[in-house]
Amino acid sequence: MSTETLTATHTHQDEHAHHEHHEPSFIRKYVFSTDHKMISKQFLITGIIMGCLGMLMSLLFRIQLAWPDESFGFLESLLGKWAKGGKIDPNYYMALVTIHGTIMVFYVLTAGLSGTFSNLLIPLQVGARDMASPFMNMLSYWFFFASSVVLLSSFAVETGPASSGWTVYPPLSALQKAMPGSGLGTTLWLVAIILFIVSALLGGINYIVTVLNMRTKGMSMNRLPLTIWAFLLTACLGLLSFPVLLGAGLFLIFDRSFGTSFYLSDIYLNGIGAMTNSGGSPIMYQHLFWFLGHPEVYIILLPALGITSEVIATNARKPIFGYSAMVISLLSIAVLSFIVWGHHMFITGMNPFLGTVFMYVTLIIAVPSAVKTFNYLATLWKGNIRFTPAMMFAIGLVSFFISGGLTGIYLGNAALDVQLHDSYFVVAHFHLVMGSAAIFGMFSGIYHWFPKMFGRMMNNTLGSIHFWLTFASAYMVFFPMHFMGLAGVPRRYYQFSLIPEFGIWMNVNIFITVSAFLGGAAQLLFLYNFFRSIFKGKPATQNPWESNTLEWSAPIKHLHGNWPGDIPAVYRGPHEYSRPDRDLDYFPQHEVGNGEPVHYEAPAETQKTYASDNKDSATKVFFSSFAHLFLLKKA
Amino acid sequence: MSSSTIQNNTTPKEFSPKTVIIWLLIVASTMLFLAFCSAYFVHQGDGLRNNAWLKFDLPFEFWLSAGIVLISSFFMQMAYRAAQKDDIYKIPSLLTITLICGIAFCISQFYGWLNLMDRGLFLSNKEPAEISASFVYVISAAHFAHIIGGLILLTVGIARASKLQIHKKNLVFINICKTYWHFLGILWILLLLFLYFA
Amino acid sequence: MSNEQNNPLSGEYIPETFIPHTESHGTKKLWRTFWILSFITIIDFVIYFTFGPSMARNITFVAIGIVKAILIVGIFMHLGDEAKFLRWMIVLPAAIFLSYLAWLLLLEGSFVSTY
Amino acid sequence: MSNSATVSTKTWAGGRSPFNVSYGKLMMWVFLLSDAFTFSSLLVGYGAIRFSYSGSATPWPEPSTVFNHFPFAHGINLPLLFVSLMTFILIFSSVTMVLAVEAGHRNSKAEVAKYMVYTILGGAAFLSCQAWEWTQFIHEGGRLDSNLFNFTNEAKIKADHLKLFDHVHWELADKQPGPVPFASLFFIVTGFHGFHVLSGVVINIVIWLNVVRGTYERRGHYEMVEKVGLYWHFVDLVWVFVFTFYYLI
Repeated sequence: MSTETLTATHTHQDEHAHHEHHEPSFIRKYVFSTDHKMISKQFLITGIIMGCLGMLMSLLFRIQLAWPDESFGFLESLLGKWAKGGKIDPNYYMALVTIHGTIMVFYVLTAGLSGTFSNLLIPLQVGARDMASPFMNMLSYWFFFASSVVLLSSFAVETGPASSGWTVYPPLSALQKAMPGSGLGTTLWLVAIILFIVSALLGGINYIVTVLNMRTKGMSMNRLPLTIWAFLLTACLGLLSFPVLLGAGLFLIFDRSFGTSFYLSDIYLNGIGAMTNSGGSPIMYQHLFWFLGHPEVYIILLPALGITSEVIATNARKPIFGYSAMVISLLSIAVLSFIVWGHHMFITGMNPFLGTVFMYVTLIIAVPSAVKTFNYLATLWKGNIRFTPAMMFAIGLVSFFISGGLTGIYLGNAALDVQLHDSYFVVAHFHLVMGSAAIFGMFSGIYHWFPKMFGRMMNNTLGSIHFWLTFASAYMVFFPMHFMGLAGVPRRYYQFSLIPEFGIWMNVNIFITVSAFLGGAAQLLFLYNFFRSIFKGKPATQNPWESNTLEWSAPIKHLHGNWPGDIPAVYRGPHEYSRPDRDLDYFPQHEVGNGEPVHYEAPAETQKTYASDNKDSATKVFFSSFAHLFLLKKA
Repeated sequence: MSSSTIQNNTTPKEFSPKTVIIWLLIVASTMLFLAFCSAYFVHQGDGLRNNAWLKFDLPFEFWLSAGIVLISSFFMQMAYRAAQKDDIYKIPSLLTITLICGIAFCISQFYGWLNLMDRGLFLSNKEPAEISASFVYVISAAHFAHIIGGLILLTVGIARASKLQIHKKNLVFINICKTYWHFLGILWILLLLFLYFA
Repeated sequence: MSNEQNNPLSGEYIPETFIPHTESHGTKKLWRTFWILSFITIIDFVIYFTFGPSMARNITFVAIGIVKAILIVGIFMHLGDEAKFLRWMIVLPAAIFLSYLAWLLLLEGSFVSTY
Repeated sequence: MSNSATVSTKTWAGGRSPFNVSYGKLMMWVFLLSDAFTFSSLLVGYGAIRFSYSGSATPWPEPSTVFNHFPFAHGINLPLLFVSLMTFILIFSSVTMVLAVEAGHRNSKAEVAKYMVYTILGGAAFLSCQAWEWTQFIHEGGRLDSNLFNFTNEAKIKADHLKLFDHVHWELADKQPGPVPFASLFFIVTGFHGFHVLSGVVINIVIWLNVVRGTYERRGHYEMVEKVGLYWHFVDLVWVFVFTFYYLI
């Protein structure tokens, strides 16, 4: 750890840099690539495709909600037998809701968001040649791909995809004949999710180990960009919560296919009679599911928050306000997310004592969330703000995080939840705080790191239009839902025109659907901008946003191994913008500075304890102290 | 290992930021208990006007606890003195005795609540007059929660003292322990007197 | 410190952190752990057949199980010899979150039995 | 924000592993942590179901009345003896594994190979024991989807054939069946553990082949043995808890 060893290592790095790589074949380079940058692009493009599909599904069921009694010819030509006479089949409606949720939660906002940016940024921002295990990284993508294929293939099944909601609660999911989607569709759903869990674990192990073990020289934990902190904690969350879903899924598979009764008991079925199962409890599934499900919410949100921190600091040209407060709030959100799952289950009939526990711990989450929000605002305060599309989306995230987060405090109250549970209030809450906010974080990241990924710039004007349309339409879609929910409109209902009491909401539903189509159209703009810019965008400079972090020190053209020479060492934190002693308003982490020599700080002498000549163990001191006290022993 | 490094590296830092934090905490929890006491007065005023205020004897266990807490404060002070005099090999045992006294205090409080319950006084009562009992529960439980924090602090203190990290030149932690523990003792006695006389 | 392990691309490399020890750690400690583990397992049986089923007995079994786990993880898996942070990184999440999950789900289970 | 460009070389300052372990070993640890959560979800689910049977009309069976058989000792009541044998086998294979790791530290190829063979044999023996126990359990009436303990043989055959409702079972056996989850949880928990042992044995065989072929000798270190060793001990660790929760409590 002395100066000599540090310098001695350079030789090996140089050897590597000059080592001739023969150009890999097309398949090795683009398909079964082990390069983290390519894998991140694969994740991103798969995520975008899945996102488009998820959004299309939402538009389909929004049509049904807005005009429940009318028929549309194009639906029949689009969906065939599932929209006979131009009206979506009720079972298919449920399937659309289910798969929309699954795709958005797992495939877009988990794999698409954290998979893309963890892969792209972790090695580049911590200064590593690649992930700890590039091979496992590749497997992670291909498990994800297989999982997507299996999930989508359930649309080709005669009885339709899984349709018991994205949480696939038993008994709807455990009884093969409960509804059409409960058959093969749910089986495929479970297979897809287990493949997804494998992918998430392979990825998560890689991310954690890369961040902990492979940081470049000088990249101490308090110099990590906040993105990396967020990805690290996200990976930890996934690593500890997905296995529990695996256990829950295993029980569910056995219940479905092998006649066990973990989640089933002798419930009475209309027309069939009492079931033969005994002893299980569906609430147990909900416990196990939400032990994953709640951390999953933060798996979605934390990367978006990390990206936002980075983008806001860069584009406000200010250090992020309260770096350590940001890290601590991320940490405490991560820890708290594991102990609050039961607030999804207040009205399931679980032990009321649990409800009390969960309510209190849930409300504590408001504290770190508020810390983050205030720090974002304080960073923006008096900043020299550059309104790039990435910045606008980041500010949009803060807005959604506030407006959606506040309703979370209402829903966290067990008493209020009795009224609000399973109503459109919940839909509005989670679509704002984890749907829109996380999607905005994802867009922000795409706009910000597009030059890094593809070496070209995206069109800023189109980006701004995309932002404003999406921002407005998101609020127009989700804000009215609060009022519907407060009035008691339940979610996942197929046809509100059958319930006269809900007739007053018909116009609101039409408004929401029209806004949703507006939002959908805005995404076409994004798709055009994205795919056009990959090939025809303006070529990017090496550091287009004048950012400090390490990834911009790598060449524009992607290299296997990221940096041509040595990995740059890091001399300062990631947010040193607008330093008064500098001409430029940024100071990259790897730049040595005003010509002063690099000084390797030797490890400090270990602190001498007062009685360091004492060789006794603490236990021994502890016990002998009693002898000393009773004067049996002289010091 | 030489004495010179000790003198150079460790300077007495008795008034460290951590001490300020503990004082702030003390102020904050004093405010909490003041709030309880004023709420008590308000309710008592209402209750006495409507003849709905139950007077009852405090359980004798609470007075026992007061005695225990006095004893523990004495040992705490001894531990602090030992640290001041650099009698470092006595600190762990003295702190342990303090801790045991603290645990005994907790047990005694627990029996005090059982005593109240035996007399049919519960945390939530149907009779409006019995709100005085609820107050006794809430106030003693809030104090109990503070004691738990103190016990954790003491455990850390014992661990540090066993590693010989508490000594004449490093009194910060034991100072914190001492301040907080004495505060808890005084607080309990004051609360008890308040409940007795009010 | 070498940066070699930062470089997974360079085929065969020796991580600098894995330096083969020339001296033996000694197998005595390992065998002793084995005998302790076996002995504790026998104690399990003795307790099982001497005391009737009770909550105290169950707690004893769990406590003994935890002792066994500590022995296996600490000595066989050498977690006791790893860096302090790694030790806590592995032990703490499991200890905290799993005991919380177990606590609440067992409460839930006994609640199911009462309604 | 110091003015001098300083590169620290402290533990967490980057450029080195803060724990002094290679990334591969750290990955194994992290994986084991997550695998521990999988097993715990199964065991906690078991616990919740079992607690929901407290005070029920069909009490949870005493383990010693169910697992009281031993090979070649037909009809003799030997409670929990066989499972104790399995436990000892697993502990023994664990100690041989750690001896192989220790030999790896000394770069002693022959010893590593020898101890790994012992470990593989121990794993295989454990799996065979489990297979025998499963067979015995099924023979006695344990089924994944029902609990046919106390049933006469004809009744068992009939029930298996007809897949009858549970209350019909009662009439057939003239006895009340035990809780169904007792049997299904046994198969799933021990089955998932057995699956881990099986994969551990397969991985061990692969690594052993590499040891014998001298791959690690050429590489200069036996870290791979250490990594599979971690996995193997983890399997043992899980068994400790399965044993405690399923057989003892």
